[in-house]
Amino acid sequence: MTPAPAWVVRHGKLINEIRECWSSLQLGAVKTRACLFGSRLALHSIEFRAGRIAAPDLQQRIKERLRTLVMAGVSEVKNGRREMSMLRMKSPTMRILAQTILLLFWSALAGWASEANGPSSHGTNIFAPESTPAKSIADLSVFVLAITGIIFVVVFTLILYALVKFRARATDGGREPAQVYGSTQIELAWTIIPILIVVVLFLATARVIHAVQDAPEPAGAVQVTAIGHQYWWEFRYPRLGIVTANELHIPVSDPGHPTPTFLQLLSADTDHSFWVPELAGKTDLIPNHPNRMWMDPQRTGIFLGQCAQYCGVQHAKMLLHVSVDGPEDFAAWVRAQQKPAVEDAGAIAGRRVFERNACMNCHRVDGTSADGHFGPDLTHLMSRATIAAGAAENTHDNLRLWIQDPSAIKPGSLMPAMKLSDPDLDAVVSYMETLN
Amino acid sequence: MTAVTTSFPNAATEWRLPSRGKVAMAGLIIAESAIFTIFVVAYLFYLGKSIAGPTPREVLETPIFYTICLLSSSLTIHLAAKSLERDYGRLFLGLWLLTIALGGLFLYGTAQEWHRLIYERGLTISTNLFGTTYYSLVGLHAFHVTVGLIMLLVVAIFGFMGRVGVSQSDRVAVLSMYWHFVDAVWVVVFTVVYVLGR
Amino acid sequence: MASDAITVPVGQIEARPWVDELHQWLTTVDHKRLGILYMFSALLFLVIGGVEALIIRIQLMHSHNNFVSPEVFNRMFTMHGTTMIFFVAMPVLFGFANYLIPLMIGARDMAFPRLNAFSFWLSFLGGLLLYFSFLGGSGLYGAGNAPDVGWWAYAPLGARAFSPGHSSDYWTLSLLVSGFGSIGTAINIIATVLCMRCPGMKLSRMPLLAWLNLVMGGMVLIAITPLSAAQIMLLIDRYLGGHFFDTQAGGSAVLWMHFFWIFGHPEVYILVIPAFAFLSEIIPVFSRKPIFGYPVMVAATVAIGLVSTSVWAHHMFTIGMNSYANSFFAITTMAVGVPTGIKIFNWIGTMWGGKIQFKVPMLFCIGFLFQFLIAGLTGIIQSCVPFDWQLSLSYFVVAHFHYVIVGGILFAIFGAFYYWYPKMSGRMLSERLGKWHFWLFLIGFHLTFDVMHIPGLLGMPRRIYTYEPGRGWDTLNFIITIGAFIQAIAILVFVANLIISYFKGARAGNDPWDAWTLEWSISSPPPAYNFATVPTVASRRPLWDLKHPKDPDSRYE
Amino acid sequence: MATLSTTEQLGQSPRAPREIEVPASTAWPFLLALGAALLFAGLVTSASVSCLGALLAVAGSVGWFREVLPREHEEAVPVLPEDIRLITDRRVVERLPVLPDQLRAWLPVHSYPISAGVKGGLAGSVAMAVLACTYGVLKAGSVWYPINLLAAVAYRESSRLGPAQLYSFHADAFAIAFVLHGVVSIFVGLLYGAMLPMFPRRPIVLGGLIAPALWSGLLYTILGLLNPLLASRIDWLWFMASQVAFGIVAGLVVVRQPSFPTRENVSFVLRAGIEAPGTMPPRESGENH
Repeated sequence: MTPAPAWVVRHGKLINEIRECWSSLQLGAVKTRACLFGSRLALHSIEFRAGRIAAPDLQQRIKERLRTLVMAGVSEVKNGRREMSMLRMKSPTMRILAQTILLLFWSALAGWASEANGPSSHGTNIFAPESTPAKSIADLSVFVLAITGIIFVVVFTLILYALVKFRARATDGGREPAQVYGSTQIELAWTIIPILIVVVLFLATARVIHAVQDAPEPAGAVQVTAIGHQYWWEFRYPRLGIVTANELHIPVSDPGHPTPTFLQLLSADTDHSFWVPELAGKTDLIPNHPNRMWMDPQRTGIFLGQCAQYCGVQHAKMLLHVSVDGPEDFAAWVRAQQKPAVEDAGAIAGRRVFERNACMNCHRVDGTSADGHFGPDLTHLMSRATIAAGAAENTHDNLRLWIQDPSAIKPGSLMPAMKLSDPDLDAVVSYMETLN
Repeated sequence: MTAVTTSFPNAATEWRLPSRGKVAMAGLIIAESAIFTIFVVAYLFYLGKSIAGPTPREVLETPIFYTICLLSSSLTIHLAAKSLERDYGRLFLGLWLLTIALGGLFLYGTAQEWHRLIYERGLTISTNLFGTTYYSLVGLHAFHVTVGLIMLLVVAIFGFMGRVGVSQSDRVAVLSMYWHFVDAVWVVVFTVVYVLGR
Repeated sequence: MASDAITVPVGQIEARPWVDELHQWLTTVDHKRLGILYMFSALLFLVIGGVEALIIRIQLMHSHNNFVSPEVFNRMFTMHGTTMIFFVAMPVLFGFANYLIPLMIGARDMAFPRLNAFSFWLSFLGGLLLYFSFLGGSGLYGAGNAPDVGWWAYAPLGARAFSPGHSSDYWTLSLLVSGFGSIGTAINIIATVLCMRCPGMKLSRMPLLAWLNLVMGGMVLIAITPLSAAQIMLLIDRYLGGHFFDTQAGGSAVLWMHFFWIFGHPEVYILVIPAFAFLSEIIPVFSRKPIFGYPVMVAATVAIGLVSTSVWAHHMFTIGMNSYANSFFAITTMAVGVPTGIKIFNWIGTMWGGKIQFKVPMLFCIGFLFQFLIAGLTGIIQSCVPFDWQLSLSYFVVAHFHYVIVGGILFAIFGAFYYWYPKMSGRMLSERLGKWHFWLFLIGFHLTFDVMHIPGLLGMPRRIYTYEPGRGWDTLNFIITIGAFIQAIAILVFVANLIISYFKGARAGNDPWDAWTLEWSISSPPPAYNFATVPTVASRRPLWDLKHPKDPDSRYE
Repeated sequence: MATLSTTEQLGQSPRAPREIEVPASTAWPFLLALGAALLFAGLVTSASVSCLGALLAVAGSVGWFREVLPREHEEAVPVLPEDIRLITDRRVVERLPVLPDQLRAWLPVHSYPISAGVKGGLAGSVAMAVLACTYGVLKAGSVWYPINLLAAVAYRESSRLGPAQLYSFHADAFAIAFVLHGVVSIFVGLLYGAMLPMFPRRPIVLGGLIAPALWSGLLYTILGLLNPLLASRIDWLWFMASQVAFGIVAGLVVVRQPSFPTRENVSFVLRAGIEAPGTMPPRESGENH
């Protein structure tokens, strides 16, 4: 496979085009990669995401363009396969092997495509950093990968050379090779060279450790206290008097006037870990052991992440959602969050149900008797796009299902099934829907 | 081809290897030291971190007498092992019993202290972090003393039956290594709990 | 009586009723039989742990899969990790150590044959106790639960408050029990190597396998015991109401992490050093040269042993240690790479200028070299603390340590099976099936664990039972699952090879590989007493001296 | 083909005994292990299991005790005749061309003692420091300028120094730069000592040209990450010159050291370059020949 076949080159161009198209959508690079595989499933998920774009005509246009692009990709892959099979594989083993290689090649290409994806990415790729800590980590990573890559190539070649050059041959005629015991010189050499490499690596590492970890907190920084609970996140803004859950809103940081966000990390129960790969490395939330981390995203958008430290049954669905807002958007969001809960006369029945049942033991709604702290604060529930720590979208049906039977969405969640009668359930859901 | 009949030169005129009993006991002692190290580290780490009382300063009394008992038992067991090597059977038995008595006295001291702490001071293993770490560390040591005493007793019984002679002196020496270790650990535990910890 | 028995050829066992046979195995104190028992129990648990791995992989095959519930998934990865480390890797390595060390140093048995039996049974019963949790987990018979707190059971998840019932107790107790067994075996190995060598077998003439296992034994003594101590503390917490790891009463979750990894990191070296030992025996024989730089190999092993006791916190770079602690553990971790690199280079030096024969044992060793190289480099990558803030707890780490344990240690173990099976059974393993096994496993391995690095780079955390679609993880996970199944097929080929060759394999003779260490100087399988007369050696390769009487090694050492 | 018997070859005495005592099989260790396991299992099942376990453990201990005391219980196993073949088809062993009379070898045949590398490294470090300081005086007017720059590799405070402070003396920066320079120089000197015998004809080319070029090239690519301060102010010409000075001086010093043959496995003291009389015991010819 030394010279890349023509179809691979063509396909590469196609990838670029798809990527650009997606940049305009500001959706994840991961989609691009999904397209690469030409899978129908990916197409569905693209359509699903595109469905969430506001303007219908734009949506339609993008959809169409993507569809043609993806279809072109699929046919490219098919053509490619045909080309490959024309290489006249002699045995099925060889064919399987070739396909395996092809598959690996694709995944490598895919990894590269998403790595190179640059400014439009909102996925969880650690090579698409959007904030200073993540960027300095990515820079260091490239450096370390280069050094280890060189070591790999050198040693790999040495082994391969030894295997080929010194293989036993039929012409050896039962002779033993010369018996060499060792060589102090060369052993000294391959002790010292690694030591020097280690020194270089260490100096580079220590520099970045210090830069990220010991960064001083500027006066204008936004302070957030993030508290890990079993399977959801609580965010408190002590200076702004805001309490919210699961979806962290932070301001974008202009390099000219940096407004970084400093997080104080606490845990209410077990260990968790805060990880939004494109904004910063992960830091654990450990009971009795407050931690600190910071980020200064330089682009607006929604960044994904999730709990990285195993914390119990539903560790998988403890998703994180960081919304980086422009200065005005952030100020507006802060104002909205600081308001007390909306009192809607139409939903008074639902509010009664809420206050009569166990809901109020765990949840808090500002201005009512509900003042629990075990579950998320619901005062501005409707301002959040998802419920159950990102496990489901915040829609009427999902809310209803969640209250009725949480395990249908998130088995093992600590929210109990409320077993409400249908009218009560409807009333509570419509009450929830007023809490914006 | 012909049969080759060269044999090795006599490489080892004198081939001496360490005693496996002593090597094994040394291994066990290393392993036990690691266990004790972890407990000591936990004790030191949690010093002064208890949320509620009582604190070590309030309740602990330094067991000087019992410490002297335990440490001097190291001497007696050493002399006992030496006298067995030289085949002084009666002297061995006497010193051996003295060792048991001293060890027993130490254990009694620990029991008495625990009794006082539990019933007079209300400090149990679940009271606070100090209680947890204190009873664990001292208890772990007391457990080792107990195991040692049981083994010493077994030897004593066999001694009375006249079955412990010079031929067993290696085994007795290995046992005495264990007892020395238990004593040495007490020095550490004592320093940590009664000196540094207060 | 003696004259009757003397006519019975070695290796042929009289037909006995199976109860007799079983009694023989239960009461044996023979190091060879115990070694085989260790390997059998390891293979049994390997299959069980493998099935758990497959369940994990099926569940993760695509997003939002519902093959198993999250509870079951969590039990599976906990049990898979615990089983593979404590009841597969350690027993099989102890088994080889048990079987080979006395044969290689010219001893008739281990230093303490009965302690040996005791240690094996403790370890094995510990494993049974762990698996009994499936039946008796919550303390209520018939409604059991296996542990589900992960193989490191971080506090406070392992405390009563978050893990009610008895499932975590099973984990604690079984590791405690088998840990005592491991300590017994380690003491035995050390005493055997130091005190049972045949005349002339100075420390500087010992086969490297004996040397490396000596270091391994020493590491077990200082690494397994902190785990046992921590388990005792956890039991005190769970049964007596102690507060060691009770964060509500001021206890520290971080202390548990430290205690666990003070054990956990050296554990990796406890597993990999015997694997190094296999390579150091197999590569010279199939390269037809002595090991390159014997003293340096010993020194490097000891150095690894020493340095590896001060690197544990590199598993904890994300817990918020201060920058000095992070830097310290970064440099010590990188430093381990130096002696490890020396070993890899010395194996290359051994092959350099040799006449390499590509028999199956050697194939597995070559696989080890390549994969361990990559594993080492990804290890260096993760020792760069900031990079590790991204990689830690992600699938990249999962790929990395499977690269070490499967790509490294397991490959070495397979090589050892192919190399020493003739000695143990008197029959050769089939080369043809062996090559199938090797290539299938190699392909499956790379398909699984090469690809597994990528989801880690794309932000996929470990230990999640499901994931959202559209994160770009689906296809990769699908490929990983396919690879896992190919590996499973390869293991089946291996087991089939073990069984078929036992009955139909070619007769091995005492020295099928034209090797140089003492175990090949006695019949296969060896008689109960190993050596009719205790041998005397004058060099590191006593059989070379015998085979080349005009040019013995002893003249040069 | 010859068939050899191990009894003749490996043993001191050609006569093997007819019977050999091996430790007797015993069930007590198993019983003790079972007891101990049950003792613990009782914690998660019921107290009665623990009681049974304790009982078994005591029985096992007593049984085991009686098994080994006063004498270990052994049983005699008859010695079986073995058919042992210890021969090789590969009877010819190739020789290294450099050592036709030797079967085993340590390579290279001649080598410098380790101390030669250390000496070379120290000499080179002085040469390099002199050149670097000359540069400091000539270009920046201060000896301390290059030292402060070097210290910034590892020292946070130095990297924060303002332009004016860079030219004055800082004791801490000096200490760090001194140690750093010394340690790295010794290591590189060692490397030269190790590598030079492998390129026997042109030691100076390696030390004076190839190695500095490689080293500078490597540093050029990574300096920005390693030492941003130095990277922003470096004068590559002078930098290369100092590297070459180091290489040539170190190479010359190493080459001028006496080398010794590695044919015999030389003792550590000799390799370390300690040549006091009596440090090398004469080889015991009786043992190995």
